[in-house]
Amino acid sequence: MSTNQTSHHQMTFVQKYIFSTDHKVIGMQYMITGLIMAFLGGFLAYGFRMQLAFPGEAIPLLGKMTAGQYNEFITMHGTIMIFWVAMPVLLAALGNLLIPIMIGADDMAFPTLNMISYWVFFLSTVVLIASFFVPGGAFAGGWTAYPPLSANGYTAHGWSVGLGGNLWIIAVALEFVAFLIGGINFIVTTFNMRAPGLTWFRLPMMVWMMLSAVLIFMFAVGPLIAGAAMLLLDRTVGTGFYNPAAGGDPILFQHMFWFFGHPEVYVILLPTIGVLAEVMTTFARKPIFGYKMIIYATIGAGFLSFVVWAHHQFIAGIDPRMATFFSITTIMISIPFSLIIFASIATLWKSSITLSTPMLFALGFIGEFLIGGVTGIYLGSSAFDIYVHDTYFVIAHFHYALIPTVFFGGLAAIYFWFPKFIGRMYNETLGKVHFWLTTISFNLVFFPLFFSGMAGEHRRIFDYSMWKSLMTPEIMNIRIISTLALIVLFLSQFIFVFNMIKSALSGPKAEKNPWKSNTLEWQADSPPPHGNFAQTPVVHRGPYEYSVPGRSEDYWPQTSAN
Amino acid sequence: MGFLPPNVSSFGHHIDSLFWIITIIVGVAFIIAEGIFLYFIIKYRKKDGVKAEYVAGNVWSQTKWVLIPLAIVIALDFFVDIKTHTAWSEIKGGLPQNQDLKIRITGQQFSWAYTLPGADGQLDTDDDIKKTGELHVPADTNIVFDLEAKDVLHSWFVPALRLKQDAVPGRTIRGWFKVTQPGSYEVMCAEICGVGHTIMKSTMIAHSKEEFAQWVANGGSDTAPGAGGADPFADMAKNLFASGAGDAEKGKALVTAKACMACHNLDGSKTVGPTYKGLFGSKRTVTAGGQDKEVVADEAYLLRSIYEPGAEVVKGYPPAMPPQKGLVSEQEAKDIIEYLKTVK
Amino acid sequence: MGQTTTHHTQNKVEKDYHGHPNYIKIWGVLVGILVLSLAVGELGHKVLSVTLIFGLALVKAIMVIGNFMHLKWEPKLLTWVMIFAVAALGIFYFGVAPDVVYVEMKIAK
Amino acid sequence: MAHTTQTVDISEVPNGRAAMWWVIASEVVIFGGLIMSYLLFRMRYPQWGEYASHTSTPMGALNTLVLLTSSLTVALAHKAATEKNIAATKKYLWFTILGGVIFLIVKSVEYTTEISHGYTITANNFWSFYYAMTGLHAIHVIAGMVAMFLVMQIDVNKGRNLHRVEMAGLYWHFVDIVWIFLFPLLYVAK
Repeated sequence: MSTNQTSHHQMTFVQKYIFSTDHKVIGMQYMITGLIMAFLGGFLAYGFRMQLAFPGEAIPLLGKMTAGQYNEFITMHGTIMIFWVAMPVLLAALGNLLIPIMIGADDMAFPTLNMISYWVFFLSTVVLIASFFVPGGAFAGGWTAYPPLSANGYTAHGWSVGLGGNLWIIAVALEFVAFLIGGINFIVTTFNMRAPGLTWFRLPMMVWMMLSAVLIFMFAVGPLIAGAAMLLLDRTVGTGFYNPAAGGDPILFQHMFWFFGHPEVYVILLPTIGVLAEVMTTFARKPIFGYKMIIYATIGAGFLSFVVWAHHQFIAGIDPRMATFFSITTIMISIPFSLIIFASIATLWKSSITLSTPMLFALGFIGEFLIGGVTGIYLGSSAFDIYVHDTYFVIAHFHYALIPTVFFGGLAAIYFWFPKFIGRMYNETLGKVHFWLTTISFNLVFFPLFFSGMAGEHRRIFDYSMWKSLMTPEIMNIRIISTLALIVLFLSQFIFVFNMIKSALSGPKAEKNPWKSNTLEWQADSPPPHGNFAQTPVVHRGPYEYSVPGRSEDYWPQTSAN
Repeated sequence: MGFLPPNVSSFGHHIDSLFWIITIIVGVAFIIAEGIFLYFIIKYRKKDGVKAEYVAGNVWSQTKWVLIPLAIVIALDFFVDIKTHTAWSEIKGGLPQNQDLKIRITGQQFSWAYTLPGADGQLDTDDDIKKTGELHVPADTNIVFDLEAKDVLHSWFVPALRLKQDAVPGRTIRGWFKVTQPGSYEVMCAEICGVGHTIMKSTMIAHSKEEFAQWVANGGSDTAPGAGGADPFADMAKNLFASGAGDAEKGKALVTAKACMACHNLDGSKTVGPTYKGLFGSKRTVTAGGQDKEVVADEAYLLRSIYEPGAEVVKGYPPAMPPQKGLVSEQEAKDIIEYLKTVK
Repeated sequence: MGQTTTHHTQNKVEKDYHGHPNYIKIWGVLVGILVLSLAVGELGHKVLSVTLIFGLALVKAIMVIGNFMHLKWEPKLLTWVMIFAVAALGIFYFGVAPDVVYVEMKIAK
Repeated sequence: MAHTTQTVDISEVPNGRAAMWWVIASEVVIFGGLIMSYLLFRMRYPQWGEYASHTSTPMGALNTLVLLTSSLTVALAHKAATEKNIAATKKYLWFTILGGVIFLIVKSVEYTTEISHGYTITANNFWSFYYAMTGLHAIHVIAGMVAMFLVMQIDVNKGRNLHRVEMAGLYWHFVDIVWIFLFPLLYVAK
């Protein structure tokens, strides 16, 4: 382990901010990279939605879009939003910012390794963005990269053709390496560096969820790294792992991808459930409903998420008997998550709610995620999936599951911990304006897509004018409404950026515990110094002792002795 | 929910009824959950002097309020599972006993090719009817298809039949359907298959049984063979270009807008489709009805290759171009041909 | 404000010192198993020899993990982690086998 | 005001070793992905048995012996490290690196003979898997050797951080175990 902390000399700017090994600075670096990539991903969505709403016309800022560009935009939109926004912001940024300070440690178990993990991630971001400007453009085979299309249809040509695709695979592989290193850091820190008295069942829900998310990611990503290596060999060296003519099998990659893909969406969801528990209990002044029940449900869902993956492939040519098995496991895995959502709703019973911005976003998450979860039952049923697979119904479903998780959950976390890590209060009214604009426009973008999906609008089509059944006035109007609402959604994020920057520079100073919350990070100064706590805190009780009968104050910090 | 297209498939009712069952169950559960959720938010807003109650939810008297609704959700889920199983096993589980007609569907980059058994009713005999972009089927008969793909993944999707099945290179996936109503229904490709994924359209035309038998007897065309007389495209070319030249500029834009460039090229290289370079007026060897012949690429030839590409296929190229009837208007075809004249 | 943090694993006497098994003896056993699995390879009966060889390979692996890597003296959790890693691979294998192993190939002309 | 934050080590496994076990767990799943895909195809195509007959079992067996011996020497290095015997630790570490070098030499001899017979990575899918698996394993052998060399130069020479010898040892044992499974898969199952 690096021992430079012991000789605490005055660190230069580069050491303090660029190559810092402080978990808070690394968390901030992940957060900023993730948010910038969110705007890039959002801009790509603006691009292809304009093409869908006004086919063939020149798009402001982008000009006329060709079919190849369209495929490139949708592939990169999917890749960026999942791998370069959801995972860095929810997993790496919140993990790095919160885990050490929430368990009373001064830093991660391996600070230098933590810094390396960010810079490997930064390198992968550079490689991904470079793949846009490479001859032949970025990868255009869908973010799921199914061979043989992702292997250029096995027409042999070397590195030059499809360089964008090769860079895409290298960028995603580098990103997996970064999150594996980061993940190991999180696990060892949570196991070994908890403050005295902080037993497993006194840990805040955030730390539990972060730990299980990282564990699920680690065990699920293995086969896909092997699959990506085989795909890269297919594309460059000319091997035939997925080439049916050479005896390979395209279905193998689909299994490898979704064996990782489905646990991946739970890796993204779990940190948000952690944020939900922290934010809701603080603003409802009430303990989380069924702390242990939620933890056991999460562990159960973690194991179940490994036997669910083929519901993405019901009609992709897998054995119909397997589809029945996976349809049953898919319906079963909705049980632990409905339990978690029911428990969070039950937390509001007999509570005293203050609707500040983080609470609004957390409640917004529950309200919207219910729609995402509920439409999952349609898709989990294999028979109905025959009709709606690869249509806009699927797109609407997974956006209702992912956007509440990443945007509402992520923004709830950012607003909630902003006073702690920046040391200044954000502007409450701007926050509320941002919430209501985001919620309304988000629903306007995606709810209509359920209907166009039901009408049979299939996915990843550049121009629907060839299908009369999909060019009816209602469906055309749906596309236009959805695109205009997307523009409103995209622009309203700038209110958030303005609010964050203005408050960070000139917002009122934030006190140590503005929300009167119990967990450890609220006992440190804001912003917490390097090393977090002057004295290692000693923990006396669980994190959610709110409104304990017989106490004057309605909160009871974990560290206070009486 | 008026967006579901009218169902013309024998097993379509399974999917529609399944849709309604899930909507009712899930809709009620959703409204109750969202209702309670909003009610709690409104009722338990912070009031001065009122403290929240310490409910940790770790005793049965409290957790039953969550576990019992959960048990109900589980029971309803498994009810949906049973209904799903019956529908799935009928549609995908196996093939019907009496398989009246066996066809082959081949997905290839950027069009669907259909092989129907000719009059002898046997596939892979020389009287097979091969059509690109148009599938003619009889109504009220169990049609069993062998679905395969030549190059990349495709997905044969007919919304009206409530049927979708991915075509995977290297496999022959067997499936069946029965059209209950004659008519013309759109077929789509639902799996991204490259630049031309957009134009991979084809149409399924369901005839009544007698009409289909007549169609097969005619060797796969509506009119009896040999009755064609004068070449229909020659007359179309004559009167189209009688009123003067088309607009080459508009033609240039149309060639990208209609995604022709997904397969063809302007620089003479070998792509999925033949090059446009020096096309107009040049000699081309084509195979039509099995024999090769030499043709001059004049306006009639270009019109035929736009509207009926399967009739004369340039030697060495797959019959992969989807017919553009109803997608490219005659005026647009005229502008495109005008532009092609300028590509040297 | 000076901040000295001692990383507790740095200069800590090997608290969990639990002795070292006789490595040479274990190495001898491992080489023995290797020779045995080679000998089994010459056996005529194909299925028996393959299962025996993989069995012996598994025994070798367990011995290396147990003795050389001291998993025997680590907390039970680490053993369960390793078992779950292998179980996840098993789930992957049996989930994919019906699609890859039992499907005959037919290349479309 | 200087003070020490004595973070109590809750679980019995200290940080370094715990992290190395998690690295091994993730590597097991990565190598496992490749091995499982290979197994799937082995089950599907019986003729791969005939392709596999062209791999030379004696070379594979020699490599297994070399890696088992190097596992022994790295375990002895760890034992010497716990007894703070710097000289013995260095001696055994050099033996282990030597074992790695021998392994790579035998591997390259094998590769050249196979390629000369025309069994290149694009010959057929068996050979693609063969080169992918043994190639990835060889890269991990090199990484292990580099790690041991760095541990020796940075720490052992200066007599500090001796527990890092055990980390490098754990990684080396893992690389040996992967070979223990690769050997029967590629060389013996004819």
